[in-house]
Amino acid sequence: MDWQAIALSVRLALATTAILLVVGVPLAAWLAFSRRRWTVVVEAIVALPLVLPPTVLGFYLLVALGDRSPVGRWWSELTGSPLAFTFNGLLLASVVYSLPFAVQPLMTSFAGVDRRLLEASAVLGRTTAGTVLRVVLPLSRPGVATAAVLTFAHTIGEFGVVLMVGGNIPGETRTVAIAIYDSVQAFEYAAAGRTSLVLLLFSLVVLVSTYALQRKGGPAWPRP
Amino acid sequence: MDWQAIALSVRLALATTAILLVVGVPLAAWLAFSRRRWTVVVEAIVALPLVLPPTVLGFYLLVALGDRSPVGRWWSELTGSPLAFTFNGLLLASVVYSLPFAVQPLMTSFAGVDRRLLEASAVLGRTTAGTVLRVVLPLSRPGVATAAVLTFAHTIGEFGVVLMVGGNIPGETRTVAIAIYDSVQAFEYAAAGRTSLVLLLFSLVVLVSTYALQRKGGPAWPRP
Amino acid sequence: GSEAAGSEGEVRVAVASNLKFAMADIVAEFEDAHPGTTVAASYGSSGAFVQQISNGAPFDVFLSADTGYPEDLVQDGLADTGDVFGYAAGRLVVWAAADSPADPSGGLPALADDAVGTVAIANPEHAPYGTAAQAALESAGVADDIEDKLVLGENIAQTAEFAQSGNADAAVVALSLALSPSMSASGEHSEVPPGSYPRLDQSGVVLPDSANPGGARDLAGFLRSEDGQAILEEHGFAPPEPGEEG
Amino acid sequence: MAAALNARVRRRVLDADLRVPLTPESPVTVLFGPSGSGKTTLLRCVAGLDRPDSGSRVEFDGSPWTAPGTHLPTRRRKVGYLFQDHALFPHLSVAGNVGYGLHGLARRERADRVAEALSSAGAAHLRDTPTRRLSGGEAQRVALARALAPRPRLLLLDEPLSALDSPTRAKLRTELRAILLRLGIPTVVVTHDRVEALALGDRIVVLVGGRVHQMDSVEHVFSRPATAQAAAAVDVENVIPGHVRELSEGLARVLLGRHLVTAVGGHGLTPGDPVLACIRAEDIALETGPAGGHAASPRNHLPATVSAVAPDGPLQRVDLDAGVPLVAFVTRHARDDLELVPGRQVTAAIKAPAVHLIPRP
Amino acid sequence: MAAALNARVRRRVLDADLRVPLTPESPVTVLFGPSGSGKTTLLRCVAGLDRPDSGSRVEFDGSPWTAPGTHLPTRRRKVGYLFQDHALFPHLSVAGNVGYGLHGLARRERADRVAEALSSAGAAHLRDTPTRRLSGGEAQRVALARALAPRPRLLLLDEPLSALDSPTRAKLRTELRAILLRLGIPTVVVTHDRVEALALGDRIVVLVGGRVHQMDSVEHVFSRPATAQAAAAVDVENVIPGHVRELSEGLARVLLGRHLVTAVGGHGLTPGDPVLACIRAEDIALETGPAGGHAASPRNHLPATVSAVAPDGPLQRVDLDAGVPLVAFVTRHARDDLELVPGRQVTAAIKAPAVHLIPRP
Ligand SMILES: Nc1ncnc2c1ncn2[C@@H]1O[C@H](COP(=O)(O)OP(=O)(O)OP(=O)(O)O)[C@@H](O)[C@H]1O
Ligand SMILES: Nc1ncnc2c1ncn2[C@@H]1O[C@H](COP(=O)(O)OP(=O)(O)OP(=O)(O)O)[C@@H](O)[C@H]1O
Ligand code: MOO
Ligand SMILES: [Mg+2]
Ligand SMILES: [Mg+2]
Repeated sequence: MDWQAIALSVRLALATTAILLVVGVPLAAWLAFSRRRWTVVVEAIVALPLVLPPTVLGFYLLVALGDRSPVGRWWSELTGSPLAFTFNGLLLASVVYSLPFAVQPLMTSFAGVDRRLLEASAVLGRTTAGTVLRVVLPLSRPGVATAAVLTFAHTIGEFGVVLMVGGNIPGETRTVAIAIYDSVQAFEYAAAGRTSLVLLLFSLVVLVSTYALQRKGGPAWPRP
Repeated sequence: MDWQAIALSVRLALATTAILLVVGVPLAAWLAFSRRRWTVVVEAIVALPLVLPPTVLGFYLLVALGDRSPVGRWWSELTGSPLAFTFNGLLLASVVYSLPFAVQPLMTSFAGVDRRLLEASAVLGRTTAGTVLRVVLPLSRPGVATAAVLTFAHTIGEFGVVLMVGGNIPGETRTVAIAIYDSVQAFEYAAAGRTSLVLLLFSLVVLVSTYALQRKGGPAWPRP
Repeated sequence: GSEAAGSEGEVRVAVASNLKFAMADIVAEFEDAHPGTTVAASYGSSGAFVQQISNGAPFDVFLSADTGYPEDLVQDGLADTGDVFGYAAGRLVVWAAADSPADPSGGLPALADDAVGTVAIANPEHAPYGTAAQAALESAGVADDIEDKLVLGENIAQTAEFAQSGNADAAVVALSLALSPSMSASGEHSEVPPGSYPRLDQSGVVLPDSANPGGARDLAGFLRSEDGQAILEEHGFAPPEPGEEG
Repeated sequence: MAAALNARVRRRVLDADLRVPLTPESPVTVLFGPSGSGKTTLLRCVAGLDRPDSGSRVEFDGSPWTAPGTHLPTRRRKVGYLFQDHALFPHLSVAGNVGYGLHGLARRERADRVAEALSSAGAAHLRDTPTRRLSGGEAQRVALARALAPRPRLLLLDEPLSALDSPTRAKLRTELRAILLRLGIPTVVVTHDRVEALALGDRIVVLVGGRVHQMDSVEHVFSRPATAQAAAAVDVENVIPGHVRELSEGLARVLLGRHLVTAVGGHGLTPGDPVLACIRAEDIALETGPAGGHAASPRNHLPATVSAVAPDGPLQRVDLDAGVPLVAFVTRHARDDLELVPGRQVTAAIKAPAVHLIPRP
Repeated sequence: MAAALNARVRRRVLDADLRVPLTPESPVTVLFGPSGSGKTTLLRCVAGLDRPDSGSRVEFDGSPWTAPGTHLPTRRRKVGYLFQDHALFPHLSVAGNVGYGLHGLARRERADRVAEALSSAGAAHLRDTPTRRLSGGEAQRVALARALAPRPRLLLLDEPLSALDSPTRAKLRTELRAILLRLGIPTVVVTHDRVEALALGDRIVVLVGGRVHQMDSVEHVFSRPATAQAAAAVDVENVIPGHVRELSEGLARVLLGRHLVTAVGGHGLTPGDPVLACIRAEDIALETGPAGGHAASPRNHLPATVSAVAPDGPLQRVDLDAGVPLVAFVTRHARDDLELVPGRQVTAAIKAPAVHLIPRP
């Protein structure tokens, strides 16, 4: 069992989820509450990374992160290490690729918050940001859970982008998804099966706990 | 430009989205409204396909659908054609893989519908199914849009599962994602770029229209 | 040689992706020579094709990137030994982009140079070109020196992309790729001495469930014909091991 | 045994035992009680929206709705429910809301019933207003129409007219009562308004702290509350502690402060018992001259000093000091005629039947 | 120019022009009008929650809140708003709701202010109740506390007591008025209840069909409505069409049916003008004997027949036929003394100042 790869994947998924919640909340709030017409275009653009095959997206990211691109050079000069084939590069790629999975559910949830509560908050002197933090977010717990779950699970399973940007370096960019893939490619079905099972069980535990936590005190169907 | 592949992808994405809405709505409703504790486990299981790398999931699906598996054989005997390496097999695989993208946003949206409206519907003599159809669904338009958008976009871009289950057969299972991937693999960057651009623009149009439609008469931030 | 009547229709070929550049020319000439027959080529990794064929993929011919995969199929009873045919052997090169600090003319040993940061090879665990590259590095005595510089591509094309995009300073890839218009325009290559790694023999197999066995055999025959071999050589392949034919 | 809604419901604060007769000629039961006394909870349990604690039982016209091991789903109870907060479907039109419960009817008939229900609820003009734009009172009327439209077996109305202005309210309550009588739909209606209770109700149930304190005719409950809590709930203005002095011939003489006051009744009391004397403010007449002539029943006359006069709706509220504090309602006419100003000496005349005694623990 | 809230607001049905003085000694303005007349819309525009149409203007104490090119965001207006449907934050505790607007205060002070506001709103006992479990009336009180807690510059209360039982309501309105006077917070309060308007308001604005029909002292508006619509809104029981016959010395003689009735006033009228005579039911006294003696002002005596008697809250409503239909309110006492039953002949006595004339178009 490639425990190193599993640990790396979990680290990547947690970091991606954390970053996407931090980045996703303001973005989703802006999309949900802006009255401007063209926000629908931004909404659509957020979903666009999904449309490209992951390896192709990964290829473009690879080009964007490489030393020949301004971004890659700027990062290299800043930190002394390249972005491609490093954990940071992987993280960046995962964040870009999973963006829609975080932003979409957040936005849906935010938009569903009762307008009157937003008005009540404004009357009581809170700014939009304060209202999002104190009213919108707490009332969007199911949406936050969905965003976190989709991001986490998707990053664990992500393969194409990671492969392209990461270069399969053990301990640095060799995630469990790649490890399993390699096993399958090498016809080591038993090993692949074992690792998959561990991954599935672990994820099941994470997901069940997230949902159970989120459900506490949540709504339930009226007995009809 | 591989128009055949584009058409195939669009067909696949539309069919997957349609099927997932039909299948996802009852499933999401059940998950959102059931009071049983173990529904969280089902919720988590729905998200599990995400955790496996797509090619690996594709591999397992291939084994499950291939002519050595009972399912594959049963289907073959029933319809006279195999499931794997056909459009139908691709569709089935896409449905499984995109399930969480449809079910999660639907569930979040459903759970957010004001309980009192569900009670009002029950008092007025409607069954749970009737209530879901007449009250929950119409009030969950943003969630339905999100589910549709994520499913559609994800299916367009899906690559690993499709490659594995479909086998890259032109006209039958060669989707545009695979076509672009092939171009990149063959270093035909200009062709890949062109096809990607067409795909992105087309998707942008689809997504923007979906959002614009969904937003009509939707909520907006109170001017604070 | 088979009856002309059997060669009508479509031939579905599963083609290892490293053969892609040669395949277009092969298909064109083959179709010219066999009017009424069309070739539908699916590209992918050889390993994935084996898995798909094991599960009933409707291919007529499988052109693998090595000899092992077709033999696996034979062993699993999914193909007949007699239907396996060698058609070419791959050649290994060191490739670097024009602006790379690496100098490909120095061959593998030059990759140990400190100026070279990252070297891409295909994954030796399952990609034949990766295994060959690993062996060649060992023969050159630099395997340990550059172990920390290695990044692994999933297949040989991806390996090339690492170097081509400037993220890896050099890559050990197939000559067939290095000769492609895009790579030859953007960088230099030098061939790794053929003796320093095990032969990269590539064989194909005509599949027993083929819907068009005639066309399939015609294509296999064409690949081994003089015309076919000329095209393969032009694209960087060596001739197959003599006597491989069953 | 006559048809009835029997409910023995325990849930949270609620511990109520109730038997509402189902008679088409007197269909309306008013549920009255302070905020938080469990009125909504009771209605919800009857509708099956809340599941009461075990041991509870709801039975409608002989068939059990809630019983040990039985819970008829809400949708099969065929009740009409007006929610305290309306709960209109925001995505449906007004007509869509009202017609929502009319599945199974032909399209034409449905449209007729929607129109009929809307006009019954004074909401015919709202037919085409977008539901989200309805004002508070408009939404309430649409909600009433929605509850009426399917002609339910039982109507549960939680403050159906509270958001309306008084002319509209007065008009609607008359019309509502006429409709309920015409259709003979048994109805339980929560209201906080005495006028409404009187105008709508055939009987009234007083719920305080989750318990039923009294059930009787509306007038009776307002003038003769059964318990101190019921007296407070129906807002009896004068509740004065005292002691029974004498009992004779259906009359009781009670000491309130320094006055001996005669009351009709007093069954079950013995001299010395502590009691509460309940007197409605409108039952205290003020006089400045000598006591009037043709009194039909024994009258108490208490000398008192006016301490304050203030308008109270159509009436004038007069606060009096008669040893014990008293509140009287008089008309503006009387105020002017008697020249009621603070400090003025008056006589408070209270008929014996207007003094209602409640045993005090 | 004294401090004032000036609002000229046009939006949807609303087309109102309003000037509310901001005087700490008489802080409360009641907004009165039928359901759908635009009361909520007006409050929302003042709070900045709705943006009125161009040409509108809201100015508070000299500073423009809404004006061409200006729109002070709601959160900077520092108003307190009680929403008609409460809009409590379901995820916060009762204390969290009430303290929500108290950012910037120290923790201790915040807790004190929350406690104070809760007790002002009669909700101190609800401090630890989960917000989702509050009953309708409980939620209303918490919403009131939330609006009060930050001591806003201006309070806008949309039916703050409508969901309460009458004892609680009576208690709260006295306390609320005391608090508003003590803190001197200018307040606009929507109510449908006449008693509440009287008890709370220093002045009243009558809004009908989106337009301001009258603004005056509460008593004045209820007895002397300016327009026919205002009369309907304040539910004047008797509005009788007639014609002016004579005018002399501040008195008008008006023909109502076959009766000549004397009214005080009549400025701006000339003989022959069609008018509406408004008479509050409680201003019609019923007599059976000869006319009383010490009348302070001219009195009209109309012979009439009782057609119906029914309880109406603390009063008895007596329907009369005096050629024109009349409604009178009398006490139970008077009903008994006069033996009022249908068919009985009585005299309706109406003082001249109680007859209020409105020109009829
Ligand atoms: N889930 C709950 N758990 C505990 N107490 C509850 C719960 N739900 C409601 N209550 C309490 O039960 C009491 C009765 O509530 P209910 O809504 O029945 O009152 P009500 O008589 O309808 O009052 P109102 O006239 O204010 O609407 C309230 O004090 C309320 O706080
Ligand atoms: N967006 C809108 N477009 C058109 N009309 C509207 C809109 N919103 C509200 N209205 C109408 O404006 C009128 C005034 O509504 P408002 O809520 O101000 O009434 P209100 O005086 O508060 O009534 P209530 O006492 O019933 O609460 C109503 O008839 C309502 O239907
Ligand atoms: O064509 Mo390969 O087997 O992926 O290097
Ligand atoms: Mg209630
Ligand atoms: Mg309103």
